[in-house]
Amino acid sequence: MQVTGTVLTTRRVDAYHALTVVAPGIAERFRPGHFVSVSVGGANTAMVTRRAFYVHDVKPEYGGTVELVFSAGGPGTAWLAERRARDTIDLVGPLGRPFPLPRDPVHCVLVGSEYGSAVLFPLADALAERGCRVDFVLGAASADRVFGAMRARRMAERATVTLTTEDGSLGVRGTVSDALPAVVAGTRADVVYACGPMRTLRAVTAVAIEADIPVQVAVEESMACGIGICMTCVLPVIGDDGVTRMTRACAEGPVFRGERVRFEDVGTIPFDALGAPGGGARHVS
Amino acid sequence: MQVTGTVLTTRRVDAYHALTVVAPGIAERFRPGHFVSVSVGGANTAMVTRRAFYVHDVKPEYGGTVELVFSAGGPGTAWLAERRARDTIDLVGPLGRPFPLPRDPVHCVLVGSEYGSAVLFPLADALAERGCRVDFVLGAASADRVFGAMRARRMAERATVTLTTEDGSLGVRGTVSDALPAVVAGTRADVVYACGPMRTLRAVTAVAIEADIPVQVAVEESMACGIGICMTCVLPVIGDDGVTRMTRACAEGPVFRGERVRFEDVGTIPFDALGAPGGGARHVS
Amino acid sequence: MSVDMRTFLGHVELANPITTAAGCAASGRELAQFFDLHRLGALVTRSITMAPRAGRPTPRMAETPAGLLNAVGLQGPGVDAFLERELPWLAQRGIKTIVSIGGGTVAEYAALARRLADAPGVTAVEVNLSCPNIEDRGRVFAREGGAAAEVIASVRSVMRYDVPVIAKLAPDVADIAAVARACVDAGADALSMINNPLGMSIDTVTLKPALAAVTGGLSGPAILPLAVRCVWQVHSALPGTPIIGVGGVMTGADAFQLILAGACAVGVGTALFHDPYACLRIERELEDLLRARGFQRLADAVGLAHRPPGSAARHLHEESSL
Amino acid sequence: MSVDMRTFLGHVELANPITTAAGCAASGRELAQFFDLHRLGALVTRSITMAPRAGRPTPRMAETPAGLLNAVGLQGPGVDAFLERELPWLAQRGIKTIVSIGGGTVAEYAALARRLADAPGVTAVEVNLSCPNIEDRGRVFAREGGAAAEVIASVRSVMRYDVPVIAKLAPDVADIAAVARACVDAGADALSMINNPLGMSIDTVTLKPALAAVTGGLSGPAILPLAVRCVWQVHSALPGTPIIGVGGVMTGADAFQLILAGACAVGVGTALFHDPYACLRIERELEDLLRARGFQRLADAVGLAHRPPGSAARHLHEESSL
Ligand SMILES: Cc1cc2nc3c(=O)[nH]c(=O)nc-3n(C[C@H](O)[C@H](O)[C@H](O)COP(=O)(O)OP(=O)(O)OC[C@H]3O[C@@H](n4cnc5c(N)ncnc54)[C@H](O)[C@@H]3O)c2cc1C
Ligand SMILES: Cc1cc2nc3c(=O)[nH]c(=O)nc-3n(C[C@H](O)[C@H](O)[C@H](O)COP(=O)(O)OP(=O)(O)OC[C@H]3O[C@@H](n4cnc5c(N)ncnc54)[C@H](O)[C@@H]3O)c2cc1C
Ligand SMILES: Cc1cc2nc3c(=O)[nH]c(=O)nc-3n(C[C@H](O)[C@H](O)[C@H](O)COP(=O)(O)O)c2cc1C
Ligand SMILES: Cc1cc2nc3c(=O)[nH]c(=O)nc-3n(C[C@H](O)[C@H](O)[C@H](O)COP(=O)(O)O)c2cc1C
Ligand code: FES
Ligand code: FES
Repeated sequence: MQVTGTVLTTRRVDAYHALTVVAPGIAERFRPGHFVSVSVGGANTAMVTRRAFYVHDVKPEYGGTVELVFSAGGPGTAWLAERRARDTIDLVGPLGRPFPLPRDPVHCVLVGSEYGSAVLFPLADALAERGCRVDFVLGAASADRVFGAMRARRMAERATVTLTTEDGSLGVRGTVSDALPAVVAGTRADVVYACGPMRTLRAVTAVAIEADIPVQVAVEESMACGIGICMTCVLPVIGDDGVTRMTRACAEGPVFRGERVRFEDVGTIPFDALGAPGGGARHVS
Repeated sequence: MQVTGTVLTTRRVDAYHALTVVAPGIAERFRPGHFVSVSVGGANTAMVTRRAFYVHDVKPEYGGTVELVFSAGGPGTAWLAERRARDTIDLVGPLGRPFPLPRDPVHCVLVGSEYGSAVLFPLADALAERGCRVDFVLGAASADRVFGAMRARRMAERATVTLTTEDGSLGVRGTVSDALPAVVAGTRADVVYACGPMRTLRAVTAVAIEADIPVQVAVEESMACGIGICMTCVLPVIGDDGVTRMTRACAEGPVFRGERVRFEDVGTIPFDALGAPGGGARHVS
Repeated sequence: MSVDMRTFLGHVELANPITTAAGCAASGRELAQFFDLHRLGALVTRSITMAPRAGRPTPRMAETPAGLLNAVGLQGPGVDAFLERELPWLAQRGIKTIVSIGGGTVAEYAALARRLADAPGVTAVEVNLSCPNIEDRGRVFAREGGAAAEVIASVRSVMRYDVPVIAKLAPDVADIAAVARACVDAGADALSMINNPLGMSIDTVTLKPALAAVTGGLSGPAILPLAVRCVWQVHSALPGTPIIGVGGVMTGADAFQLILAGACAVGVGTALFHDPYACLRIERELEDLLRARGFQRLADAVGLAHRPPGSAARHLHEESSL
Repeated sequence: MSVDMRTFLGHVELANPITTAAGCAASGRELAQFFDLHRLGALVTRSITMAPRAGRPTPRMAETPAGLLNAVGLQGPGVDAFLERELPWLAQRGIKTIVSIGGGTVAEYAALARRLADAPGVTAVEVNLSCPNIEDRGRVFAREGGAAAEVIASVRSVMRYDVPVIAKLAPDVADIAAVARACVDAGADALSMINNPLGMSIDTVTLKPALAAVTGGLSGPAILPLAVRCVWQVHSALPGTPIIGVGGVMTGADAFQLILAGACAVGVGTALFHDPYACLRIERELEDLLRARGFQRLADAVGLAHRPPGSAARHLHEESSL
């Protein structure tokens, strides 16, 4: 659904901006892993596409608020970073297929890289509600880009929080996937959930496959629509029938089973994908 | 020159918005009749052209401020109307050729229609400084669109202020040009200055010609650049040599001697204009 | 007072002039989550191809000033799956459906048309001529009147007489009216324009093309003035031919421009990516504009800018800006 | 560390790659009030015609999303007045001046070239091919390779060998590389692209075309992706020919896109209307970008996106977005 939300608060969290927006309809329908798309630039802007953001937090205040966490890079996120309390922003959401939740109280490791960590907290809450044990591995290039360390520590009373930075400025030097095998082994994890850049998800998936446990990854692909109609956000994913299809990250994802995503082929059309040029199917261009 | 000016105050004046902007360089060089062009829409806007505005007032505060008075119509002026104190706006100016001032302390009638009246006040100050008598004829469609009546009354202690509205809601029912002949006769005016829509300037010029006194008009043409390089703001004006040229309102104007402007031919290329198709000159399209 | 918004493509009546643009509404189901598709004048499908197509590699999109570049590459399920799963879903619901088709040879277009000829629920066929002709070194059909006409003739000869064939034209030509005329002479019942002009963007950080496919189609508000001009020129040349105006329509006023230029229906593409409800909003805004200007029927506004009220038809140089 | 910004059009050296775009700097004096014209790579004049021209009626401009439509109609003083008053002013100051010319017949272009042949201060001649050919029912020269080539050949034959002749191309064609090749074969030393694609806007209040001339040329950021694509295609086809990239350049990054696509110089038009200092700013931004990416010479960046570092030349479908 489309909602004109009022900004309630804005704050800086290390390298990130956090925006809490009153958006009752979206908050109500939200499940962990959902994302929203935001119209940027205001009236008469030259920016025609929305920007996608994971929902970090949902609170019941004012009928329902959602919090977005983002880093200001290009012009759209820069515009969003300038929003102030009482400004309105136009949201569409909740979008995508959320994380599937286990029925049983299993052991879960949640792996987040950079702002990808943001999406893990509502997931952790939902898992905890089901009696799951939740351990965190959070990382980034540098300390100021590791998101949610404090909150993770607060949540994970009976569990562990592992932090990694590539420059060693916080926690273990290295990446989340470097640290993951030990955490999986140490916590006797039953499942891994991960969000972050594609290369992180690829490495995390490899760790989970190695440990022979399922892994759910929330991916990020350039999206022009976020609602499944533009076909720009595709990546090669293996279906239940074993066939690889160019699959929409927004509509069929953003959450996929890690081992189904052909990470090494992202950015290509694998020769054996359904409808690949030369792959049995005739092609017109 | 180009100046990033800080908005000092914003206010509503009946149907108009008034914006005072700190712009020292422009204020310093300003002469009555100058205009400025304002970049609208902010970063990443889809609006590529500046908007032109007459300078209503110049004050020495903060090194020099300029005041613009405008009606919010299209998207650019709507954006400008949303500016608040402390916002910055990007101005280029002062632009155009200002009103020529008489050397002697003559009798002047200043005629303004709608926001066109705004430009007359700095002119009136300059004329008063030279000992000229300044009478006003200010008009608009309705009372809320007559700009500057109070200020004119305050200035014109020893002179007259005539107000006109087409709906009769203030002053005399009719247009400024309807009221002008009586004022010209009554004040024994030596010169008329006018600003307003083209049809007003045409009628005012006719009155001045009839009264056999000079008239200076400040025109308004759609402008893409305001600095003489795009050639979009032209109107047919008769030169000193008697030849009609398509003349730039921004660079050669906006102030012209009324009788030199071929008002009835605005929006056309008069057949006898220099370089007119068929007018002696070969044309390529 | 409500405005009569009905419009006609040949003898097919649409309840209102606003359609989706080809390739911008996936299978229809995605948008159905947001609104009732019956409220569309018609749904135009993505361009259906014979075989399933995986499309182009990513990145497939890049934002440009007031525009969007895309290189999706006609990703789609192929005609079999379309006829099995997508079209019946639309047909069962009675949603007016214009099926877009794309091919690499004249024969492929004809074969597609044959597959559609007996399928229930095909309101009209739109022929996407912006496909490379693999028998002519990849030259796009729409860029050459002769090739475009051949495709249209072959499709027209196969389709039932009561299913209009719409030729979708591209702006990257020297004389769009000539291509349009060739298509109409070959049997096109209506025209749709414009498809995306070819554009490109280079990433100044990686120093490489922003799209994996290097070039892509430009869409969005940036191209509205090109669409208005193309519709104007073609309506001037072929005043009797119905035109679906497409390109950069974000508001009712944009749609109104295309209608005043000569379109009797208006396709909405990129706007849907920004606003899933765009078609409904635009339809409402258009109706409001028409009402405010005293129109009782949409039809009275079609092409009206060619005949300004109170003046004789104008003869103007239209070929050059210079 | 400063970047070597020099560039060459044939054997003419420009101190930096940023020029004004034809018709966007009037006589030069207007901009001289804002900055020293010597800081331009070159000043490109408006298109000079044989006779004085009054141009088109107003309104001559309309704003569009991220764009501007203009229909000025080559208003200008004619070649006599140009040679008497405008060129000497520039020549005396030693400002590198590329003179643009426009005509209605091949003979008129040739006559203009003859008038320029002996004039001092002509750095190069740019042939504006977006003029209607009055001998071919007003068809614009740039839309037909043969007509364009004829003009170029006639101008080339008249100009001194050391004055480069630049063909200015329009994007409204099916195959810009073919037109470019025809011009180069006819003797063009360099190419400039793109001139304005033809667009149109309709005023939805008056229900009439927004421009008195009905259609007009589209410029500004909206057309940058078309310009990048045209430069890319032509540089692919003719890698040895210098190209002045023009169209929608507002920032150094925009200019950098055109350079990576294959332009060795960049013209700035509409940006000047918004920012009189645009050329200087863009030059500075471009130099900063080049420096930040480790370039020591502008020349090393020209066309670089065709040869991405660390990969073999790519062979990609470029003809279609689909
Ligand atoms: C499902 C999903 C969830 C996301 N969640 C977050 C989040 O919680 N916090 C956060 O900081 N970022 C998130 N992103 C990335 C975010 O969408 C981009 O950083 C943002 O769109 C960039 O916009 P820009 O104006 O700064 O950059 P620009 O480069 O100007 O963007 C231009 C265009 O490219 C698209 N684009 C560019 N980079 C990306 C990207 N990395 N991913 C997707 N589209 C991109 C934009 O949507 C826009 O259409 C998410 C992306 C996806 C797909
Ligand atoms: C020398 C001069 C002085 C002016 N002074 C004032 C003033 O003091 N107060 C005031 O309210 N208005 C003034 N105007 C008119 C003002 O420039 C327009 O109202 C304004 O540009 C419209 O912008 P918009 O975004 O609201 O409309 P839009 O219709 O979106 O404008 C689109 C484009 O058309 C141009 N345009 C549209 N209408 C006009 C117009 N009437 N005149 C010139 N260009 C136009 C705009 O500059 C813009 O490029 C002046 C115009 C000129 C030429
Ligand atoms: C992502 C995308 C996919 C498209 N796919 C098709 C297609 O399959 N067939 C077709 O004829 N046009 C296709 N188009 C072109 C649109 O139908 C439309 O002509 C063009 O985008 C201009 O309209 P817009 O600016 O409203 O998007 C596509 C456009 C986009 C943006
Ligand atoms: C107002 C205006 C006048 C122009 N006059 C000419 C001209 O005389 N000759 C020419 O070759 N191009 C002319 N052009 C085209 C520009 O040189 C340039 O090719 C085009 O505008 C694209 O660049 P831009 O987006 O930077 O403006 C003109 C463009 C504009 C906007
Ligand atoms: S973003 Fe449009 S289909 Fe996924
Ligand atoms: S506004 Fe550009 S020349 Fe006057």
